[in-house]
Amino acid sequence: MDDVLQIEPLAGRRFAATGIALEPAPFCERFSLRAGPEEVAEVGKEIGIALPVKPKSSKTLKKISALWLGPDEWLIMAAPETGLSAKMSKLDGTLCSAVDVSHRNTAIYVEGPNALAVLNAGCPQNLSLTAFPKGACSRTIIGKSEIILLRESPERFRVECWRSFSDYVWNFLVDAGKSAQI
Amino acid sequence: MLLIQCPYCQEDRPEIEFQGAGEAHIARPANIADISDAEFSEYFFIRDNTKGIVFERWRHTHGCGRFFNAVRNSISDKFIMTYKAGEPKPELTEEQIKAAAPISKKPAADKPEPSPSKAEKAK
Amino acid sequence: MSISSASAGANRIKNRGRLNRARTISFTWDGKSLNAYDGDTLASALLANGIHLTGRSFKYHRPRGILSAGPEEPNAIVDIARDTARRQPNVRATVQEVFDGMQANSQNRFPALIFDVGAVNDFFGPFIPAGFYYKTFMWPASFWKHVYEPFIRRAAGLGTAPTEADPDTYANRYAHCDVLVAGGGPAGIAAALAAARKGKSVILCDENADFGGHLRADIHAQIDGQPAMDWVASAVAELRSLDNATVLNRTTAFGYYTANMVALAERVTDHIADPDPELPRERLWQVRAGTVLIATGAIERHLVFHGNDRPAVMLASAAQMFANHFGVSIGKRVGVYTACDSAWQAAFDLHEAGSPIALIVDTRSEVPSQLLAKANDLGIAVKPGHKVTATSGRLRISSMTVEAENGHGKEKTPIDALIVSGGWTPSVHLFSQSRGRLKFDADNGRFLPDEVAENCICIGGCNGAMTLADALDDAANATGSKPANCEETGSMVGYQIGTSNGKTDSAFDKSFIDFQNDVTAKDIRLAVREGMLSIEHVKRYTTTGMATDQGKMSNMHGLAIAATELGREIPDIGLTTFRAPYTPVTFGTIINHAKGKLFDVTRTTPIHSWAQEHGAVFEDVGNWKRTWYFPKPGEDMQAAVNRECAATRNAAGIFDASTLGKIEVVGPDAVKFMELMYTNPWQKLAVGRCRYGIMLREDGFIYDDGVVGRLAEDRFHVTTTTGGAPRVLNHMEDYLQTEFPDWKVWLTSTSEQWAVIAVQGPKAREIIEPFVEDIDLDDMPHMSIREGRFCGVRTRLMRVSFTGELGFEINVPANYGRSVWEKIWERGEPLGLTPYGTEAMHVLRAEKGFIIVGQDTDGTVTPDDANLSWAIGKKKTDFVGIRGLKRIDLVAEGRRQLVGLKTLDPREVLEEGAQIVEDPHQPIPMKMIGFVTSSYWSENCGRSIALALIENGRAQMGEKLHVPMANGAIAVEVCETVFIDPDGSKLNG
Amino acid sequence: MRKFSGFALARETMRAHKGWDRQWDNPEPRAKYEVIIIGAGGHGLATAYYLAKVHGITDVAVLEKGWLGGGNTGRNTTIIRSNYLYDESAGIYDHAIKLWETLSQELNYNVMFSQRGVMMLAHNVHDAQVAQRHIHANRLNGVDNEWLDRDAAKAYCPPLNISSSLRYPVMGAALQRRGGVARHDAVAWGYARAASAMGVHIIQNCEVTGINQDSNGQVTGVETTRGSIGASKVGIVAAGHTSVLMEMAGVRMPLESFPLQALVSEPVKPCFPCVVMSNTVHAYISQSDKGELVIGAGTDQYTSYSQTGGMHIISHTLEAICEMFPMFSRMKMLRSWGGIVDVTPDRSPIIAKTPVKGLYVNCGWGTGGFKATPGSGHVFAHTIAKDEPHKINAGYTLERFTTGRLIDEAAAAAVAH
Repeated sequence: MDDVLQIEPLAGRRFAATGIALEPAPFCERFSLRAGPEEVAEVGKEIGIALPVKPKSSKTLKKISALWLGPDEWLIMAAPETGLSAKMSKLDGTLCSAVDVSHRNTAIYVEGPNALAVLNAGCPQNLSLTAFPKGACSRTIIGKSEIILLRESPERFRVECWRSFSDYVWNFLVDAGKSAQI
Repeated sequence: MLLIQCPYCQEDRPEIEFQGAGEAHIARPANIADISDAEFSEYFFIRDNTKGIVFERWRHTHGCGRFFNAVRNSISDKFIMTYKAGEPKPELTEEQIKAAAPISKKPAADKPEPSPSKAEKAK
Repeated sequence: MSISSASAGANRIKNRGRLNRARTISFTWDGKSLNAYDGDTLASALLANGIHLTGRSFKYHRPRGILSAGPEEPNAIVDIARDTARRQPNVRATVQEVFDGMQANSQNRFPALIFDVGAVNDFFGPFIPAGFYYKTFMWPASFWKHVYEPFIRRAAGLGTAPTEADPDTYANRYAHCDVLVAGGGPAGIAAALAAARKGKSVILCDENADFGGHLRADIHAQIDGQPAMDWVASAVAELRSLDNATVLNRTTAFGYYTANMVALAERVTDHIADPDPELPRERLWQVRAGTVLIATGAIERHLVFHGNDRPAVMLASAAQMFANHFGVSIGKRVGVYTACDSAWQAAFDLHEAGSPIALIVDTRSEVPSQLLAKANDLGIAVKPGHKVTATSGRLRISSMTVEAENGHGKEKTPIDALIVSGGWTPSVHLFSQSRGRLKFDADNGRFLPDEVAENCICIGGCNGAMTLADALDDAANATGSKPANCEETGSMVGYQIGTSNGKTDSAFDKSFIDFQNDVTAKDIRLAVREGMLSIEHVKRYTTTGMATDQGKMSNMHGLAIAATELGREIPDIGLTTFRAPYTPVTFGTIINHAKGKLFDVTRTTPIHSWAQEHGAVFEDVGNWKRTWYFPKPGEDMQAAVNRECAATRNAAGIFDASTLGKIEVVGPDAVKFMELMYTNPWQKLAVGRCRYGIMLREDGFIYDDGVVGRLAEDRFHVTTTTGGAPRVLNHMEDYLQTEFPDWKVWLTSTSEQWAVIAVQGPKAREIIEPFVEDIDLDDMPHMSIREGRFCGVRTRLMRVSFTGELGFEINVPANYGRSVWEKIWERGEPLGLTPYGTEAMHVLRAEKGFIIVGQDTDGTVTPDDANLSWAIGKKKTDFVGIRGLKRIDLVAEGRRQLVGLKTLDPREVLEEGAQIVEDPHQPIPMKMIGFVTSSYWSENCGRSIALALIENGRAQMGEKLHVPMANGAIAVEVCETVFIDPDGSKLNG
Repeated sequence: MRKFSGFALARETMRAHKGWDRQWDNPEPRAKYEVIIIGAGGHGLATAYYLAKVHGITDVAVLEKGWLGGGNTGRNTTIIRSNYLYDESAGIYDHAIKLWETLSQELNYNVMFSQRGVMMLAHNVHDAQVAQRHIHANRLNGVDNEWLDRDAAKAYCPPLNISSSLRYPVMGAALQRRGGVARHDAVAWGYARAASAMGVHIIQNCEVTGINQDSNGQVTGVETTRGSIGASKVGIVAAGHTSVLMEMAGVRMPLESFPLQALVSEPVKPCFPCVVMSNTVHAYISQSDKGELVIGAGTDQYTSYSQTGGMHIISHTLEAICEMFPMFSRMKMLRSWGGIVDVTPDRSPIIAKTPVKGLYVNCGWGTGGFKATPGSGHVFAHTIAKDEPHKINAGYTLERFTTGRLIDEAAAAAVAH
């Protein structure tokens, strides 16, 4: 049944205004990974990426990203061709929890010189480069939705959210994008 | 909007990332099935509700997701410290308590209300 | 210099003012077309056109003019419109900038500003002192609602609320900085520049269009060897050029909140004739600052004397601002009444700008000699140690009566404007909002910042600086820099508060303290006489300081008069509390983005679009949109639901259950954790099997329910109610993290990972069978779960039923949800498959007596009340709620228990929420023994069915009870909760 | 007590209103009273008034740490209604409404009770079910409450946005026509004046610092910033500060104190005829006689005695206001403030005797105490005078948190499925 299509919640949307462009990120595989401090090293070894243990930090290796979300929680993401699922299945015997959340989340790229202003229309965190440098990531809020924010470069952010919130988050970013010019 | 130091994220974060979770250091009785109605009421309903130093729980719901404890002055709303869940109730130093104390709002020392006769005379 | 006859008003002063006169702007005032210059406020434009009368006061409808040149304005409160929808009442004319096409109108007058029938209140003024309404309008009682209150309401209020939806947009910005400087006068600018030069991140804001604060009214001051306003311009330009500085004009710091959060309101387009429609009208800034430098300056006060409110009575500093900044003359024969040095300089400036000063009256008998000398040089008459005791002029002041302090030498001087100064009140509003403590400076009659509660420093006028040099010193001290050099001529020395001159004891006294609310000195005295000993009582009784200007000019006077009357010192009485906002803030700004579709999140499932395309009607459940029913053309809700229910029982129905909460519980202690969180026993649940779980709160009441499947020894697929998903997860995390942190189990929300398609009915298996791979349906009993593939997609297939029919819930990864649904639909439609919504789901489950948490339970229902005792693990020694359940009242006789109800007339459908009684003929209040929780027409039963919670319900099977309605009672019979297939044979299809 | 009337006003006008007396006395505290009431808010003053008026007990002192009426009485949005679900609630709130209806005349003080109707909006099926349950129960309890469909709701409150394109469209509303608003300060002042005239001492700037008991645990009086004051009966009616005061008598309470904020807009001409509440989108609004829109916001999520709260709480309520009434987006917030509300686990008050003999408590009104003021004072006075509850407050005990017999209005409106 290869005609069973995947439909991404924000498929086909685009937005650009002065200093800002929004774009849905392509589908990727995602796992919510939970492990205690004793198991972190072993878990990292199994999936081939040392898990970041510093708050608000992320690590990307061989196209697999690991985002620190909490002291025992990471979001592991990779493009479908990376074979992340296979790597994660190696964790079956390890004392940890790996749950596939590929379809739970979707993501939006927010890019441009006004990216910070657009995000700060609804995100109360300090997103200056000193407080939130490249590679920083955090679960936080935008408007009335929870998001995970990852700074890929000074002017490019990835905004992850749950799929049913994505329409709201997109609309919020568009509204903020229109009004961000000072 | 309060600014709350998350002991797990090791950073001050805005209140809207958090959920308040009530008074801290109220342990669920290990033998809960056997306690009396009065003890259950004490555990589940009765609260210190202190005016002054409060020990309270927060959850960094829209952050690291962790529950943790905080010490705050409930008059000034200033935090003295936060610490991880499971850590013992901290001893506070004089300085810590003083730093979070509210300042008196009154511009001058309290004086009693004059009696009517005195006020009348002053006219 | 002389007054020019420029096109933008006859009262423009030649070669004076900083406005660009190259272009004129056209606007209307009460329908009349007038001209102004770019940069004019409405106030300066009206004055330029010779208009002083701008409004009517709140209570007495007295004619009032422009009193100030800033946000403290109590009188010139007008209505500004761009078009019918973009209309704003209660705008301060002294702040609103004029733009081309602006429609400005006066308020609180009928039929016209110059002739207002409400002014009859002025005549009745003596009858209606402070608080009069508490003393009358009580008889006859019914008159309050129909006569008195409507009358009072009509008379009160200022402008008229908009009547159309606001078409404008608003924006928000959270910002962080090392230093926030609130106020762009000399102190604020100097401090911002010093901090920014040191590399700090700085935000500087000022409420006016132009930076400079009082320097804008000054044409003499020099800073760093250049005219002060040139220094301002270059400093602001430098700040704007720095990456680490943000400079915001037209931006008011209005609220100081906990932990150095300061709220700013930026007016983005209200001054623009033709704004870019994408631009927000206003922007809220929520700034979290390391340090806040409060540089909010000081506000000049008026003086209190009989008739001090006539149009063309104006603050001296305002007149100076109009002359020097706007190039507008306020009169041709100007009186001066002051207690402060600064008004003298204002008088000199006016005099030199072509507004001859008739007389300077100073309350002080000793005035600095250089001021007297300068007056003498200019040929201005002066009267130190005198006071103004009365004025005349109906729509504009025409004279003032002056007498000596001892009452001698009474003399009337004709004037066409009067400038006044009672000294300066430091603007400690923000500081006070930060909960800092104030101290009283008795020498200068003012409150000053004392101890700080937040990390802030007050600098300049709000900190008591009386000269430019003091202000610049403050800025330097606060930033650890060297102060700028300055030369100046002004000082703010001298004050008077509280004294009132004129008919102070007369009922006809018109010595106003609070202009907008028409509070006079005698009102304050009356309040004290009536026992209002606290300043808060005085404020509330007289309403002084409660108008839209929040008493910026009046508070000190009110306080001082009350103190005198009470025989106490001012600091003993204390100030009333300063509350945010500093100036009124538009609701739209505060809510900014959160309107329209951003008012709240709308959550939809992956199958939502299919339902939309098939005519679904949706209902709101929390943030979710759920399909309520699928009407076919011509069908009403009942017809659609009847059809959906029948089809599901007779063939099969398909239902989108994606909104159900799902939590994956994983880890070696998973089963231990499940034992704790749910009442049921879990140890023996085999892998691959499901169980209906009940979750309680610790108090023993039902909190949530759902089907739980065991995927592996250490992995559970837990479902929750739709609305309960977030709180259930939070509840679980709470116990896990804080009570049992050592348990090796983790919780992950998978609510949105899986789209859930329920296929229910006798043909369910036939419909889904061809799609199922790697799962043996023959080996799938009721209440089982399998992992495999469906339509080639990974699935968690559950055989469960909320309808009592043979049923499956097909979980597939959400992005495949719609495609899989369509595949099932394609195959099922010819077999009679019918999509159904939540309403049919409710009916189908009620026919089987299944509860819905939140409908058949309400937070006060125990498992036993809901006939669910069987779901409690009898051998368990602990679960959340185990103790709460045993409390006296929860095990008492007479609790309400869930039962079924049948109306004696099978066609009658009860109303949900209807109450149940034993005797429908008893008097009110009736003894209610329960209520209807669920009630439907059941097409499958061919009659109505209902569920109800009734006292001792289970013991009343077959009893006849009554449901009293407004038009008579309905008789009902208590019955079992299961209406269809009581032995469950259909489940096994 | 000098009688207030239009004639008296006219007479005083002739002499510049010089003849008005103090509305209440400002006495020095005596060494001993029969009853001490702690807290001179509406409930405390009403208690003192009814002690004197109904029970003839005039040897009463009302002690107030600040100025009378300065707590939640002067900080609330003054909504008055009685369309509660449970018999206990309907009992006390409707008792209060009946007293409200004649209060101005009884006190000879115009408290401006305005029965303009309280309309509670329903936005979804669940809301409508809850509203119907209330309406049916109210009818059988003799409390007026009626269902309005969407168009009738609009007709009753013309500014209401009933567009079906709203995020949470209005499905209808429950209307209590006898509900309304009153002038909060006048309630405190009116009771104070009437109580004072009967000999009750109202002692302001007098903070209670201790509660004295004899060796049998019987209350003997209080310690205050103005010295010891004796009494064998002490009633605590101190809203947010109940826990603090009860702690002085060694009683721990099932209470938490939260900041509750409210705000007013600038005054405008009459544009809003009734009171509208929506529990679903969190909007509570009416227009004062002065012309201000009076808007209630929610509580903050943490306990606090600071009388301030976060701006996001205010923003949340204004979002709902602008959604329901989009023309108000251009209105301006003039003033916002905070109060301290003490909340019980079931959100219903405690009006009862305590484990300490001679000590009585009236607390836990949460966000809705103003409406009950006369009824609360009336039954609390009875409880103190007779040392047993009135039948109306018999269920509002402290013990219910042990037995589990809660009066849980909030749970009954539980968020559904």
